[in-house]
Amino acid sequence: MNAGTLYLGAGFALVLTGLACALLRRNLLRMVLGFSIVDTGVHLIIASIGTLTGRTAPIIDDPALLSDATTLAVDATAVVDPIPQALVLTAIVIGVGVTALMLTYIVRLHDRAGTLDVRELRDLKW
Amino acid sequence: MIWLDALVCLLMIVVAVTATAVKNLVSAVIMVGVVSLLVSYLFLRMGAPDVAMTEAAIGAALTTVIFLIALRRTGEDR
Amino acid sequence: MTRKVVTLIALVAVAGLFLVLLRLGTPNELGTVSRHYVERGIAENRAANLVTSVVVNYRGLDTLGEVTVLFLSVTGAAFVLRRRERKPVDARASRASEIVQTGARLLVAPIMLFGVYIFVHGHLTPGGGFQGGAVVASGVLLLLLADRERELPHGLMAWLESLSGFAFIVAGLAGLWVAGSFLANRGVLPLGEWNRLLSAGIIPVIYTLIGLKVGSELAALLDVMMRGEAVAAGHGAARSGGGRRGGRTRGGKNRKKGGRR
Amino acid sequence: MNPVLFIAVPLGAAFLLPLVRRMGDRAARGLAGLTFAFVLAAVVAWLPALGNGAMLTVTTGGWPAPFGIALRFGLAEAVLIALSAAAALGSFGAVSSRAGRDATSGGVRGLVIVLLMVVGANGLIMTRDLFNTFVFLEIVSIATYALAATGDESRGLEAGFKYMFLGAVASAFILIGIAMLYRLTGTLSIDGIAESLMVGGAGAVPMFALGVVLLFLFAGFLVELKVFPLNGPAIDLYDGVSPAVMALTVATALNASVYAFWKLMPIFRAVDLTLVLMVIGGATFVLANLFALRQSRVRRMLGYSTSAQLGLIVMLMPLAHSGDVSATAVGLLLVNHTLAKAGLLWFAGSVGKQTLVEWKGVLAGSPAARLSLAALVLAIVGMPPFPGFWGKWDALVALSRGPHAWWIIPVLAGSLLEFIYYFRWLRLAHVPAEDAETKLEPTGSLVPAHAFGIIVLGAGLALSSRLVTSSTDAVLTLAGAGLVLLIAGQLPGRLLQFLSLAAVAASGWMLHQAGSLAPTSITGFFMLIVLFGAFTVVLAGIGTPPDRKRYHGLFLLLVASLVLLVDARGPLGFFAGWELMTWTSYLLVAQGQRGGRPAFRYMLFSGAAGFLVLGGILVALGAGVTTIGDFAHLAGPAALWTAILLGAGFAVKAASAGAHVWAPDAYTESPDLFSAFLSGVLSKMPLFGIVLFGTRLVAGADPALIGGTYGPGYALGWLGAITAIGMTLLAALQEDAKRLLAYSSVGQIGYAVVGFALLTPLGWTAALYHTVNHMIIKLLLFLAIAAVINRTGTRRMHEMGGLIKKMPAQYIAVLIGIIALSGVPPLSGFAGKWLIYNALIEKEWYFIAGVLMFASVIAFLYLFRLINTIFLGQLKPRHREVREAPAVFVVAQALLVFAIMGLSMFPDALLRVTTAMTAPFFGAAGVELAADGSVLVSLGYLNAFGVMAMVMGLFAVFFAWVLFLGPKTTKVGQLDIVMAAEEPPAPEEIHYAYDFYRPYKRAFAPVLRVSVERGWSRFAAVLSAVAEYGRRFYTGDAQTYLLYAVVFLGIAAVAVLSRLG
Repeated sequence: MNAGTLYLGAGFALVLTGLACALLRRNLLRMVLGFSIVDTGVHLIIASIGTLTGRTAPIIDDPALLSDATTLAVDATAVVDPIPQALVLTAIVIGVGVTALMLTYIVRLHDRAGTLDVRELRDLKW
Repeated sequence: MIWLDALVCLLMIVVAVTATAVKNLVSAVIMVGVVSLLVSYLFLRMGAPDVAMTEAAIGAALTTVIFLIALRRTGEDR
Repeated sequence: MTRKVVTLIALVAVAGLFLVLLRLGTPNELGTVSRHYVERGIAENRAANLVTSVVVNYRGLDTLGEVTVLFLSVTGAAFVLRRRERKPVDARASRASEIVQTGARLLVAPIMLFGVYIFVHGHLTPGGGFQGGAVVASGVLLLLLADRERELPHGLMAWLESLSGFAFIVAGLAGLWVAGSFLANRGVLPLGEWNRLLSAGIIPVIYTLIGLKVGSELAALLDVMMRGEAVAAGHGAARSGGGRRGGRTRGGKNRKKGGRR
Repeated sequence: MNPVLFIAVPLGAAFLLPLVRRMGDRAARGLAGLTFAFVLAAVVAWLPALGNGAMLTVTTGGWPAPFGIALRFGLAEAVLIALSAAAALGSFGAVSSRAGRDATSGGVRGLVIVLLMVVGANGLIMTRDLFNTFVFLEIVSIATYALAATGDESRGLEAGFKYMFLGAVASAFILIGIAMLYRLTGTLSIDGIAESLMVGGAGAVPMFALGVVLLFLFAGFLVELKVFPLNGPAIDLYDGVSPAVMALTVATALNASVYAFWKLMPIFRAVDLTLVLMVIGGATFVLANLFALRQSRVRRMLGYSTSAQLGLIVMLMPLAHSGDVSATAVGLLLVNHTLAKAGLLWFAGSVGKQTLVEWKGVLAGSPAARLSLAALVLAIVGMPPFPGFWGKWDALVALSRGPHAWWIIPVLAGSLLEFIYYFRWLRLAHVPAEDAETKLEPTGSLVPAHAFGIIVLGAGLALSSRLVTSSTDAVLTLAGAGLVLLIAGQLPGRLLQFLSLAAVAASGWMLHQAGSLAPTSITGFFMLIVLFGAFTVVLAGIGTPPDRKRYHGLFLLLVASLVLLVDARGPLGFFAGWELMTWTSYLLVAQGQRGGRPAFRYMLFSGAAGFLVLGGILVALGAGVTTIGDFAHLAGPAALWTAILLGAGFAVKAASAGAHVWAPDAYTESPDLFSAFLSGVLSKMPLFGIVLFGTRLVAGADPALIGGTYGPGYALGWLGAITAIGMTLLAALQEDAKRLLAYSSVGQIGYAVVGFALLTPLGWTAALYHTVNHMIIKLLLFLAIAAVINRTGTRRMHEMGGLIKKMPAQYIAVLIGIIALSGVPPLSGFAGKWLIYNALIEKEWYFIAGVLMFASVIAFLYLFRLINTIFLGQLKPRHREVREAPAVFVVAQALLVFAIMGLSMFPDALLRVTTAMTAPFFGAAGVELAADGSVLVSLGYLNAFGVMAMVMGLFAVFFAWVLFLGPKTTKVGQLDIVMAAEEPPAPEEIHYAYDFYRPYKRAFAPVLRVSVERGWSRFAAVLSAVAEYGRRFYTGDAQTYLLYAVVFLGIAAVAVLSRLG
């Protein structure tokens, strides 16, 4: 087992934990908390895709990492994959946006209905 | 080193599961924040310092704060 | 009961799917696209931080979208809360203790400077607009926590928020104008020398704009989420004597937060 | 110009808007409006250049894909962006009116979110990068979540939260899928991924794992597409959120998601998801339409409808991708849905009524709004000429020719269910003003709804160029004149009728020039029927113009559709004309004072008839037919099923017993003039269908199959016979003159059906003769009754009486009409019935012949009442001032009387035509015509002129005897109640003519009427109960919905992965 697979597995475990929380806990805030765990897990999953054991971060601040100083080419076996990192950055920011909006919704729902139980949130159905 | 990582992963999952089960919502929120911090450590280990910073600042800190605000405003923080 | 059983079965099924994916494992080599970024990235953008290169230039449209999502969430949150009555609820304290306030005031400036440092150096070191912006916002959070009656400089924030976002688009259009491609880097500004502050063409400019934008957005988000209550609490605290107890709660919370950081 | 500006410009405007807001609300609104207008104008200006399939790929960041994110801009993208900008402009317009100005709209924040919604949609439409797809998907989703908080807050919040909760988890699934796809292929470019999955083939990528990856992506996207079983929160969203917002989301978020899914099809193709998508889509289409039946809230109903239509699109998508169905057809369905649904939602939002009951009568006072709503409803149910019709037709034809022909059944079933709730809504909105509980007080502008109605109509008309035939000039003249008259409804009715007459005459001339009026061709024969009927009815209308302002235009549109139908050159032309006829006549029926409910029934049965006909046509098309002539080449089961389905459709449309329940009300409650046309001409159209297709099917059929006594026609024969006798019995029991004629009309069509069912040349000759004869007679009778109703103001016969003195011309008309109809010598009906009996006996269908003869006898019962109750007896005091119908009206009737007399004396003239028409298909002539005009059949001969002379002679003798030798008559004033030997005017119960056939009624009515009606209402109740039970699936619990999604993922995994091994 390499490190990447470990992170991947941990991410899946987080997603499952969060999903269980979102499916089973009746409190709206806890449901969103579950989503938050799912989201964190997904970040871990994405990032783990770019993991390559024994390589450094894709920040080329040392000329030693350059394979050719004139063309500024970098040794492709020296650094980890930057793409998943860029994706996770985006995903994290989007995640916090969604979470914030869900929480404002809950705050407002609580103002109006005075409850945080998802089962009482059933005016619209059928 | 991978054993340390494995340990962190295990700890992270235990904290996450506890967060879903714990009675007190404030503790639950904080635990999720801790999970984020642990994930942030893992990012650092993966060679992703950018992501680690972001996860720590936004995933762990900011998200926890807005959760706490929401808890406060719904009176669930007691 | 049936519901729990069904849920568990469904979760087990999802777990099974995850196991299949886990058996795939993670790759051992860079893919074609990331290999290109790694091998040619410095030459093409002169940004030492390849992630920044990807975020701001190669996948710049994603980042623009990401900034948009944040802007949208904040606007949406304000939109959702727009009808919240400002009723004086309980008499929780609006002020933390004197020490916390003074400390906060002292800390805000360095925190914000640190945030600016992070996003200005986004193309060289880890971190960038999002991380720096978050740090800036945490400074604002500190201010809000220390003195909840404090009105943030909304005018300044609005200008910052709007203009930084607009400037991001203008920078993108500059690329379209010069190089025929939206958000293009090459040709808009000189690329400069690798690993210098003034390098990587328009990337640091854009990342700085992102930092300002994200910082003001996140600050606005915190403001939006806290403000209604802050104002309401302000009404209450002036009249009732219940402030101290609330103050303790508040202080306790701060401690917890502090501990986590 | 670079298409990236469609993202950058609105985004820049959105960023600037909070600042511009400081210059005032007006400035902010102006900026937003200008931005939408800019995008719309730029895209529309670009459209022509993209028409030839040109495709533009632009880079971002300065790097080509896969290193940078590429955007693509082609015709599909341009159309979708145009729709999103137009909807934004429309929603902006709808909210800019006074309703939007209140605090709830959220001011500048609302505008910012709308702008960002457009940004997200445009990006989602154009991007060719998988992760970028996710980012833009999040933008449209979050914009939707945020906008959910408009309108009624607690409902909106609830709906928004549920939608957001499921959407957020769906996004997580999508992200997992994207990450894993990147892991498998090393790229994020959609085209790159698809290529690498395809090139790699089975070896390079582990198929099983790939299946799992795609499932996550797939499940996430299906949530966005609002398909069963993941559509719960989406439907709640429609219920809870302001309709103007939902109109915006339909045209932006929803369309963009659909298109994004479409772009991913090449990736999904790596694992065969065709069956899964078809099952989900088909189930969604049927179930969502079924559940919509039970909705009492208009918005929720529209939500189910959206889900249903999306289901249809999802069902067709994999076929479109594999090329089995043209992608254009699916695109048309999407465009049609967008325009119509956005329009309907704006409409619903502006009217502001929540429940169906509250809608009752709201539009009664505003004809323009009614017309607009009707157009939008017709568009969304896929009626021609709207784009949805063309999309559905192309898709269904393609299905019928491919391996998925059985999937036509759910499509047709769902479409019929869709008819029910949409036209019920329309009916309620049409309830006349006096029953209305509320009046239309729009809370928002109806302009956007009207505009989209016009756009969808224009788009449809542009597509209708496929229908060009030699009669196009005439159709265009009629339709153009119809549209003009619809707009110019305020002009005096007499003038409008005069213009209509001119249009009918002009189109007749054009058809003559085009050679479409040759009477011995099927087309020419029925075209003459249409033109003659239209001409007479409009001529009469100059005398007594209908008071409904939209009547005139609609009537011309109906005539146009009939011309189109009769001149159809292929199955498409026939079906398009048929459906056009259906909805134009539906709207005309609804023009009646109490036409709403009858029109609704009319539409349901006509819709069912239409789908049966379509089913028959599709069976034939699936067997390789392309033109109507090709129907002769059908053989085996295809021929049989075509015949059965077409026959069933035509039987329903002809109101055959069992399906007759729509007819009496529709005939009765229509505008009086239109009733004449309905009975005289429209009821002949199913007969036209029988002739048009029947001749071909007979010509191609095995002679042994149709030659014997008891062939496939025998059942149809009994259906016709039962209709004839049943309707005749019921006609006798009516108090309402129009209803009496209605039953009579339906019964008489039964005779014609029997004639056609014989499948012999004589039977067909007779039936065609009867068709023409019945048209003339029913026109005459209905016109006479219309004149009487117009003058007396009542339809109830016992409230009339003694009108012979006041309206002698009408008396003569009715007298001649009933003699001709009853089939006694000497008038024209005799020849028709004589021929039919001959044909029946020749075929040895003795029982049916007996039934028909019995029916003919009973017909006297009601015919006698018409003349007796209305014209004879005592004049009612209130009718003392009644005058004869206007001269023009009488002229029109004189034409008809003249025709009857001509036909009575020279039936051979018409028989020559009908024989010539049918002979080529049977290879034998039905009758022989002697030089002296005698009609020779195998069992005997008829010389009509001789009969006429003989009867006239006898009558002259009898008349002379009465006049000169009979008892002296006493002249008595009509109001002399003693000498008139009548009860004094009294409550209706003791009027001698009231409930005249009470004893018969007691004997027959329960058997005939009630049981059929009860059968249909039981059917409706069962349907309703199924819908009620089924919709409980949507419990309203956010967690349950999430559970459905997870369970769905599991089931889909089993379904897909089990086939991967």
